[in-house]
Amino acid sequence: MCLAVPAKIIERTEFMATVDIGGVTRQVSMMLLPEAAVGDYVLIHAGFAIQAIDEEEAQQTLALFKELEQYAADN
Amino acid sequence: MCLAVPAKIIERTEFMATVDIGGVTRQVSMMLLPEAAVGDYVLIHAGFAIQAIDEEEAQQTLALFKELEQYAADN
Amino acid sequence: MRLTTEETARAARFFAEGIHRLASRPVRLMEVCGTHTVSIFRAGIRQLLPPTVELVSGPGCPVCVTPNEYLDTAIAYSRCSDIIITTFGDMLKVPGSDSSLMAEKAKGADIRIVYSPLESLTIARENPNKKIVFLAVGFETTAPTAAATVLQAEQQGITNFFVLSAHKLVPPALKAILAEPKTKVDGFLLPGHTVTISGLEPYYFVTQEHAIPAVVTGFEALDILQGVYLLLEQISTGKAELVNQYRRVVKPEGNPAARRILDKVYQPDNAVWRGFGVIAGSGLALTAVYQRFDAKAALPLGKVESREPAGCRCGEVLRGLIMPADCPHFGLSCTPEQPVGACMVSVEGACAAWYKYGQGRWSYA
Amino acid sequence: MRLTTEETARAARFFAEGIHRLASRPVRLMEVCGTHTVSIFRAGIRQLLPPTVELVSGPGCPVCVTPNEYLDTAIAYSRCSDIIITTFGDMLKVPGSDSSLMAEKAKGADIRIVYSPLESLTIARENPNKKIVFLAVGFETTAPTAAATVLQAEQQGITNFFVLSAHKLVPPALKAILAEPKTKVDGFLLPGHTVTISGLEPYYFVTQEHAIPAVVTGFEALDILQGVYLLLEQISTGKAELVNQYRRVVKPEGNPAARRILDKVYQPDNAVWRGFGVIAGSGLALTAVYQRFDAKAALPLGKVESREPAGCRCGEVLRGLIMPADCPHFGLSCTPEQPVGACMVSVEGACAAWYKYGQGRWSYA
Amino acid sequence: MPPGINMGKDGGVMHNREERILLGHGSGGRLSHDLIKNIMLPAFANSALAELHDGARLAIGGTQLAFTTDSYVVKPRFFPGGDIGKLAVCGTVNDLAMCGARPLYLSAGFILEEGLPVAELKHIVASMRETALAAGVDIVTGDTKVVEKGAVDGIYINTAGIGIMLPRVDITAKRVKPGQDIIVSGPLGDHAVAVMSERHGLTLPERVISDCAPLNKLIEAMLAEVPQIAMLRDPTRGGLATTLNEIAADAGVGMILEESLMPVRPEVLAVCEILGFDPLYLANEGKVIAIVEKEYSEKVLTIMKQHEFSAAARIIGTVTNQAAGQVALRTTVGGLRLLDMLSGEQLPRIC
Amino acid sequence: MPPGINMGKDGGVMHNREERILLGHGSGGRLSHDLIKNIMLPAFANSALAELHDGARLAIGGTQLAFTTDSYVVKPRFFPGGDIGKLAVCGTVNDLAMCGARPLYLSAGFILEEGLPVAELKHIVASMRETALAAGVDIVTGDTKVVEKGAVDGIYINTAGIGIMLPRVDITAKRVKPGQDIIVSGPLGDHAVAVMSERHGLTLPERVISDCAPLNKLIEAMLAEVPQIAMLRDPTRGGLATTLNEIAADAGVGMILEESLMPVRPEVLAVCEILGFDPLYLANEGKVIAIVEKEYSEKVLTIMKQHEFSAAARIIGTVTNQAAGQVALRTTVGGLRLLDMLSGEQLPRIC
Ligand code: SF4
Ligand code: SF4
Ligand SMILES: [Mg+2]
Ligand SMILES: [Mg+2]
Ligand SMILES: [Mg+2]
Ligand SMILES: [Mg+2]
Ligand SMILES: [Mg+2]
Ligand SMILES: [Mg+2]
Ligand SMILES: [Mg+2]
Ligand SMILES: [Mg+2]
Ligand SMILES: [Mg+2]
Ligand SMILES: [Mg+2]
Repeated sequence: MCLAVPAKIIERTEFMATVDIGGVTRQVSMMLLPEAAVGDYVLIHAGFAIQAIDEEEAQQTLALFKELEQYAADN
Repeated sequence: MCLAVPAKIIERTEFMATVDIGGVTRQVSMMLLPEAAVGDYVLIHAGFAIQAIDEEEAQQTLALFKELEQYAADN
Repeated sequence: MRLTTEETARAARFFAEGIHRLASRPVRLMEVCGTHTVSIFRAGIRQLLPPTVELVSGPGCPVCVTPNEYLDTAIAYSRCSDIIITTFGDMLKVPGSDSSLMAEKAKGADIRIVYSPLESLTIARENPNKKIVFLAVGFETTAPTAAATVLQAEQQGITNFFVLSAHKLVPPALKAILAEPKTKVDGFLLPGHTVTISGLEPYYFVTQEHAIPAVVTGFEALDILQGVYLLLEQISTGKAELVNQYRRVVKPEGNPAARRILDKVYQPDNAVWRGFGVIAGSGLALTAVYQRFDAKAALPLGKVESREPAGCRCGEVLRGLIMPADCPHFGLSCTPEQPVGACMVSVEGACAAWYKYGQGRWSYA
Repeated sequence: MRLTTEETARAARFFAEGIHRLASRPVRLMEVCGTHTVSIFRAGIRQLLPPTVELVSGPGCPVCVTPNEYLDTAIAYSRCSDIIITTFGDMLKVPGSDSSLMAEKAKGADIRIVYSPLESLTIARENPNKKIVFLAVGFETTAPTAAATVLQAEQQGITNFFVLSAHKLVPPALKAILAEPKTKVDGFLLPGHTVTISGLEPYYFVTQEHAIPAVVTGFEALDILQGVYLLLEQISTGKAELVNQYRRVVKPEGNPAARRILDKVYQPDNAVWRGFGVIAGSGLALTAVYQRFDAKAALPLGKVESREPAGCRCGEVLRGLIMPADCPHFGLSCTPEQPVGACMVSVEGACAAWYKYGQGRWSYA
Repeated sequence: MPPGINMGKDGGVMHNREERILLGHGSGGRLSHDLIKNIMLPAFANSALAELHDGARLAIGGTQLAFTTDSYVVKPRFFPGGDIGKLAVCGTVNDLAMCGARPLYLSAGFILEEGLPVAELKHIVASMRETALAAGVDIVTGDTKVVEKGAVDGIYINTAGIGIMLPRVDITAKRVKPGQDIIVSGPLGDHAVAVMSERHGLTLPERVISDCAPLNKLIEAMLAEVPQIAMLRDPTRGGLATTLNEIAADAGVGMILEESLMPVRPEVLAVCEILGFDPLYLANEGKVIAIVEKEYSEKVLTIMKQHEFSAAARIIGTVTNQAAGQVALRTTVGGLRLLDMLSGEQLPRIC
Repeated sequence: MPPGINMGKDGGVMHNREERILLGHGSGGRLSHDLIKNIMLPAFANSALAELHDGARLAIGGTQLAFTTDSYVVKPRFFPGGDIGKLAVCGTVNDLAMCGARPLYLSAGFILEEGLPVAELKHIVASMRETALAAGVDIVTGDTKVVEKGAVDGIYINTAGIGIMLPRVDITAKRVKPGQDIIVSGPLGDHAVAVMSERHGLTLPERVISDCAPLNKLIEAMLAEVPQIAMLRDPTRGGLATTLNEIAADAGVGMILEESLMPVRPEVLAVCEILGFDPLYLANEGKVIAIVEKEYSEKVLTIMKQHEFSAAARIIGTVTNQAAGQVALRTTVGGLRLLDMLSGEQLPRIC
């Protein structure tokens, strides 16, 4: 339905940003996400940043998966 | 200056003719030589018939060359 | 921080075991989104589930639900010598009534694949004597990118850029599915990326009006396994709540900035969905102010004759009423190389995914 | 009736022997026409002549006498994306001030080689959005074909066909040659094909005003040998008459129908000849009625900067003042692959013919 | 039959009623195979061609030879890690090596577009020279055609190659048997990503370049030590998945690969996620798949790891006796998925 | 140095300051030679290539082989007397035969334009099959690439070929010596005229068709009876005149041809007169030039006249010890003219 990939903003102008996606860089439009700043993680779709990624939530999800993994390993 | 080849008219409409040039046929414009008829020999240049070839003169030239040839052979 | 392969495998095992434990009675879960369909197959998630848990694909493949009339119109435009079509790669192979964009391209049509709609504007500037028609397909996630592109075109004074809109909205389609008496769905994996834009609000009707549990889900294998797990948890406890599994991306309010741009350029419209017919308010049309960017208005075509492929059961597949393998064409007279319906061509098409990833062909050891 | 090879050889021998007999003192004969130049080399006629008979090339190579300014204008048109150039193949390789049509074609210019100017009209019809500029070069023989094409364009209502005229007339150039004190010509082989159109009348000044014998000559090897023979006959008897060797084609009155068409479309104009400068009344310009087909008037260009190649002695070659091998560039810094002047590129160019057919390189056994 | 749909059997392709060649016919996937099977094989019927190897194995006057050809049409013609000239030598050298031959001689056929800068041609020819030197082959015969502006896109190169078969080896799909290990020489997809990234506005870090390399010396070292190697193939167009499908079909075996062992660089994965591609279908130009009895695989890996072009070689799966002709991938989360042949080309997509 | 003129030494071409490839670089004439001499030979330096024969002569494992390649870009791809497929087989078969080899195996590399009708491809492939059968060669390896619409003009084909050297023969320019006879197998220019006439609005009678034919059986018959033949060459691009110039230069000899003996059909002559071409520079695709000691020429002619593709074979001149590297034509009227190499391509002209 909608492929989208996480990316880190490494440079920004008013409308555009250079983002890093797993080591690959690309220019994307920031029109749909005007507030995001250099260093932020954002989701990219069709050449646009469409949402900021919540670092804390991301870490929590990972932590949860790790914990579960621990749980599975223990049982 | 001006390559031109002799051709025989094998078909004619008001403005165009099909000519035979040593076995090869082509469409040429008759605008510059409106009078020529099927069977006539004409000179072709840049896709136009530009002059009628005088068969009698042509034969005479050939005959002359043949004669000279004879003359040279005799001497 | 990243998970190692082992950590991933073990977390997956945890969810799989939990799902087995919870799946005491048969359930039918619908993954609304085609990207979920593909992820499920690519990760081989079906093999981790008990036979009681059936995953059924929904209408979330924009290419699949686009009716032939749209494709035929795009093809008709592509045949005009002064028109350049820009399109996402997704559309190329999809059959219209009697051609496809790929076949037209092979015959000489100027059709350019773009990754972003913005590339259309560069092409428009480089080809001032041509008209650029962008095939604007996609759901809530993609429509704002097309809207932003229209605003850019306006701002840059580009007058040879046009949009052929087939954008669609997911909630009205879900409503249509739920209104169908034959529908049997016990839970929804909701499409994480459309909700990223729309926010949760438009989806509460699923849990509140229909009392069916729903989980907004991400696209990694573990996201999906967790989504299934969370659905089964609700089902086994008789709950019907809207849960957000994909919190790292999906905010309850969605992306209001994107919605403002969308609302500036587009307004809701009725739209035809393949297999559904017209669904009220499920499409997007350019607003009066941006009418001049509307290909259909600005570049009128003669009547385009369209018909849907006879015998194709895409419609039922898209509505979750049958599985692809239930179609008598599947894998026989319908394959990705010789497709009958759009669902066999689109990478996200349910039939294509079932075929490519071996459902019905691969005997799992 | 055709001559056998043997008959031809023996007739040639007759003329050759006659020429040897008549050529008691050194004479310089000018073959005005480039087609004669090429025929002379291709038939190896020079080897049949005694050292006392020198053949010198004249200005009858339309490509050679066309100045760089014309080529540079054609090149400037070829660089316009909405212009298609149609041209005889002769023009392609000729260097302008710093490019050639061939180099422009390699860079992407749309340049089409035509055999007949009429093909330009087909191209014009097939490319209604383009402007077709036909490079109208050539002497009296060719100019009527371009004029007839203009009339056809008018009749067919074609509005995207234009002519860039560099047509030239032979008699004014001959007058210029004869007006030059350094000129030393004892007899003229006159160009059979231009006279085919113009008739004999415009050439009587050669014999009557300058008392130099002249023979209108055909293009077969035997025609040329006979032409030389007929000149020597006159020279040896002190005559200066206009003789028509090419009677099978050339009628005294020429082709009045062709001249009528020519006069309808073109009017005499001053023209620049490479090596000569302006020769009054030696060119052809479109008449007021057909002005709209004139590329220069209809498709104005910015100033075209032109210069002639430094060190090239084409001008003197074309006026019969030096032989190609007298030019210090000849065969060294100037070859057909790396030409300095137009005379080294045109198939009928004197320098090209001397080079290609081995003058100065081949040691005749 | 639904109206407007071509159900024709011979190479019929989607909505292609007038039956025209599509890009997919050159993708190395199923359409390519149909074209070869339905048009080329019946016409040119002979036993050497029917092997459908990377090259033909021939006996001439008592000498065992391998013979192969490829045309190179890569766009852009200069890309990170190489150019069309380097590719034209590597590709043919590698195909000969995959037959179990030592490449000796190449031909080079150039088709040039009028207007091509001579400097580019020189650069490309210099690359060919360098690569031929590195591979130890001679370019002994050639041809150059020039076509009108617009009749070709800059420069295409064909190379054909002759090699002499190495002693004691028999590289053929028929020797692929259940239980054998499947080895790949390094990360997948580098070439495809290096070639296509710029076209899609993606900038790769400098270290990510095409893997384009001549593998003949590596292969010869492997075969010198382990002549028992059953099968070799370079996973070019269509990628690993398509190549293994071909082998599985020819050998009548199944294969199971491990996703967790699949070597793919993070940048390549990123490009795939952005454009919606699958790295297992991306072209490689300096990789080899080796299939070998388990008892020899450690020895093969040891040799491979000593060689610069295969330092990251690893076992990625095994040949099975299940589901003959099919290739499966065991996923990281423990699932199993079919790895089909490529169908049409991969196109960048948003969903 | 005059402004705007490129006097550069390496492949420099007329007013081509940015040094771009011109059509003339592919004409087979002097620009082609400069390109090969200045760019290809120095890069690929090796003794087999340096021979500049129609193919390379190689020894592999004790077997004497010939190896050659050509790309075929003919337009139109269907022409009176053949098509691009027939040409692609004949051309390479003939080049092998000219080396004194028996052609055995061909490769075929197709570059197809997206949108090419499959029916055309089938027709072309069927021609290749038929011609290969007639020539007795197998097409044993191949490759198919498909490029985007507009990136190639329909279809181009490369073939490379391997042959085994015939015993007791040594076909090489170095054996061309003064006093030898120059034989040509039949009328000149048929192929070029068949291919180009339509493009110029000229209609040929049905009997005038391309001479495109595989000559290997003829050549083998000639060499079986007269292994002493010094030199063979097919006068393709650049025609008879250019081919003889190459041989004369390589052999360091002169040549004198007789215009009266030059076989040219009247229709071919007519086309030449119309367009301003010289038939001695037109391409042939089924003709051979044989150079042989006078004592053997009758025997060679006898064999040739028995063969369908050379029934009109005749002696057209002799090798001389004068003017080394140059070729002259004694004209019908008794003059002598230099036959230079082709310079650039021949373009239709009006003067
Ligand atoms: S298998 Fe083919 S025909 Fe059947 S529903 Fe799917 S797309 Fe339609
Ligand atoms: S040889 Fe060259 S430089 Fe000299 S006159 Fe002739 S064209 Fe000019
Ligand atoms: Mg291979
Ligand atoms: Mg190959
Ligand atoms: Mg290969
Ligand atoms: Mg060649
Ligand atoms: Mg091009
Ligand atoms: Mg040859
Ligand atoms: Mg060859
Ligand atoms: Mg050849
Ligand atoms: Mg190949
Ligand atoms: Mg094309």
